Amino acid sequence: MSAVAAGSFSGAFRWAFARDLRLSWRHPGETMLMVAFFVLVASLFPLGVGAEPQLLQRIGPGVIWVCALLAAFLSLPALFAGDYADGTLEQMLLSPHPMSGWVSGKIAAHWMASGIPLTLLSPFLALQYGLDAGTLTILACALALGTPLLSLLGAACAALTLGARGAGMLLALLALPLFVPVLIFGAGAAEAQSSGLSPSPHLSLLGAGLIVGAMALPAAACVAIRIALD
Amino acid sequence: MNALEARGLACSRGGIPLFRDVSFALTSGEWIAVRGQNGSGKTTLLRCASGLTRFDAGEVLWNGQDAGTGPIAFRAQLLYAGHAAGIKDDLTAMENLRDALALRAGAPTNEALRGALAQVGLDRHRHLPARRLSAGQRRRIGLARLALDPAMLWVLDEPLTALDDAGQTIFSDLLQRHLARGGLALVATHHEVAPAPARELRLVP
Amino acid sequence: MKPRTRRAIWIVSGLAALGIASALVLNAFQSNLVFFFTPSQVAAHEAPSGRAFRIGGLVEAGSVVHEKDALTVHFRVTDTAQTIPVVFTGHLPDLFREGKGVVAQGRLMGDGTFHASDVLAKHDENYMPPEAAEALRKAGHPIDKAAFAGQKGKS
Amino acid sequence: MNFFYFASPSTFYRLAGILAPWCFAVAAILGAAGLYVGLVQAPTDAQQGEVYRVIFIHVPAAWMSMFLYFVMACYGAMSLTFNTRLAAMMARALAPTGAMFTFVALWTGAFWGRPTWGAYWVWDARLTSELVLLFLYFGFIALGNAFEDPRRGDRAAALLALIGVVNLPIIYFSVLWWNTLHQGSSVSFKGTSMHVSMLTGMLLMAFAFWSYSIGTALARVRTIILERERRTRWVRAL
Repeated sequence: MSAVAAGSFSGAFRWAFARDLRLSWRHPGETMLMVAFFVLVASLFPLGVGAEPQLLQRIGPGVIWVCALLAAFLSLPALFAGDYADGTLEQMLLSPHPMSGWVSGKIAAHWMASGIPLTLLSPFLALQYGLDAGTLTILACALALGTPLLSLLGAACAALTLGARGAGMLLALLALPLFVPVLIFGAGAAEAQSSGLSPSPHLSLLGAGLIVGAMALPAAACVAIRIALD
Repeated sequence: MNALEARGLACSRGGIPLFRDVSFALTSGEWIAVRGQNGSGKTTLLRCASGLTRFDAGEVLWNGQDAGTGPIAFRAQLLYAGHAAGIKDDLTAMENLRDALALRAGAPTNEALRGALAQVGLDRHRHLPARRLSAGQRRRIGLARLALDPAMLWVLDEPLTALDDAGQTIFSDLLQRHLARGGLALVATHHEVAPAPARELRLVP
Repeated sequence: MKPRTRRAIWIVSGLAALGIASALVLNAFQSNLVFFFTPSQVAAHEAPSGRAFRIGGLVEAGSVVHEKDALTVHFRVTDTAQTIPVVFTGHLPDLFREGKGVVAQGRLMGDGTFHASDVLAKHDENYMPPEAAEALRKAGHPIDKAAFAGQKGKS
Repeated sequence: MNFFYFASPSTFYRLAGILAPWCFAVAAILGAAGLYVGLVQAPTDAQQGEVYRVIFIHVPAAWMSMFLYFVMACYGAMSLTFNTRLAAMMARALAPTGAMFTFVALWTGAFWGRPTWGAYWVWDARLTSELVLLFLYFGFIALGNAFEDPRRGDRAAALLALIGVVNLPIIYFSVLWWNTLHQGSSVSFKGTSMHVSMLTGMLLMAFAFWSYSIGTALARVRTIILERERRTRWVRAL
């Protein structure tokens, strides 16, 4: 009797992914601003700490990671807030699709619009810091593995702060401490490479974190959204 | 035949009780008007009935089964339209309508979308971003959605707000057609709507 | 696809993903995650050259030599298998003693000495009055070995 | 008597009112005894001298910081799954005490680290993860208070507490997993590497902190109950 096929995870994922990407494509300004922020802050450090090449090489991976983390954080408050305000979240929640599908889709779209540009840009910034080719590659790999985890963690926190007073500051208080392990292992991978050690343990931990995060965090975000809409 | 039944619903928000012991029953071809002054809990009642808001006591049954425990079958038949209709300012009327339908009912053809938009008088504006539409025109996107969505149960919160007389007539026609094909509707409204509701549910604070 | 088959696929792929994740974690813990090395690892050239790192071990008994300026100190760090000579200029922590645990941050120079910029004392989880420690020492129990007994390393 | 008898806020309010003063009294007695044993009776440590006496505050505080977070997360889980009001209030009541003990553990640790290690603060795994714990407590408190509807805050904060539970094993096992400056634990289920009177002092302090935590949690939950139930008849009758 049902005219509507009971929904599928992948269908919901594709719906949210395509829609969010289309929206950020309509408004490339936000992504541009984030990228500009990333480049600008990363360029401020040599001015602040002095342009001594050895020092820059030493702090480069860490600085680029911190800048990427903050830049990715900038777009988090808007991840669910827009959909929350205009009623899209209600529609998604009441759709016959599993909620984790479209939440995962939204997170993936957020990563496409934040993590990927940051990862692609990082080698250019790394050149600014005089990092060698090997370190630069590992840095980009670490960002490619770490930024989706940032999106996942950030999405769960963003969903928790929906409708809260002072949501932006609160999101920083919740998300930034949770980003700490990602930062440690992400920057650690590039640092290990630059000092002639194997970056693989750090990358393995990032990979493991990403797998576990991809399984658990969308579910946490779903619960948080349910709480927000109650 | 489909049936929606609520038994003894009670809900409180922020520690303040809104309503207690609300019951109603609705079968195919009927609609219920939910009335009450501002703040009497109409929106909360609709949200409870559709499974968005937890209620403190009572149950909601869809075809005799608890709507909360078998949500997929229930949601496949449920079209809920709240105060905010999930319309994105940056997308055109056409895209908004397509997305809203694709979320639930699968992708309709462009002709079907155009036809529905023409039916609600948005044909000429279908490629405008929604931010350039008036409040009433945005509401009409929601009406076009009612025309295309195959859901059997409508739960509508003030669907007539910001609509002009012509818009209200369109809504009446849509409602009539929905009921004629065996649909059900639970509508919170201050307006008089033809066809007349099977029952009125009056919430008193 | 039947719902049951679909659910089975989800469960199996979830378990597989968890398996991969734990394999990755185990792989990571096989190797060194922090820039911390034992003298044996340094001797085996596993430590980075030209970059600051930390070495940990025991201060070899009888190896501490103060230079005339009283600020620069030479000592050797040992993990009982290998020893590394260390040079440090600055104030040593109170708990810095011969035969005790130490962690030094610095660089390895070409001549094989470790130039420390910081020296931290690592104490162990044993707490006892001096008399008890004395009694243990007489009985031939080197209590300080415990300070690094829990440490992993490839040594 | 019904098992859920005490789960009703009004009965629990009275029960907590009776229990809280006793908890404080026990905490004061045990704390005084612990400090006496720790500062007067316990011998000087062979390696560290008098500085080691920080453990009588530092170690129990660090234990409590983790244990209270665990209990808080359990209450959170209970309130999320069974939608129980009292469990959520207990979680909210525990958070400030937990945050305080975390802060005390970090603070006393810094003053211990300076003379023994030679540094107030080291970015090793144990210290970093404990700092993250402090921020998790802050986040829990802030998130719980950020909503108009307290039930909404309860649920969001409970979910955050559950996400943050991942941090607990990291804190606990960090000294085993990574080479850190922080020493291993002196007390475990297998036995202890401490002198008897030192251990006694530390355990007395730990029980004092326990008792204090229960007392403050009960006292705080009373005010939370009063505030939440201020419209009910039984509160008005007070």
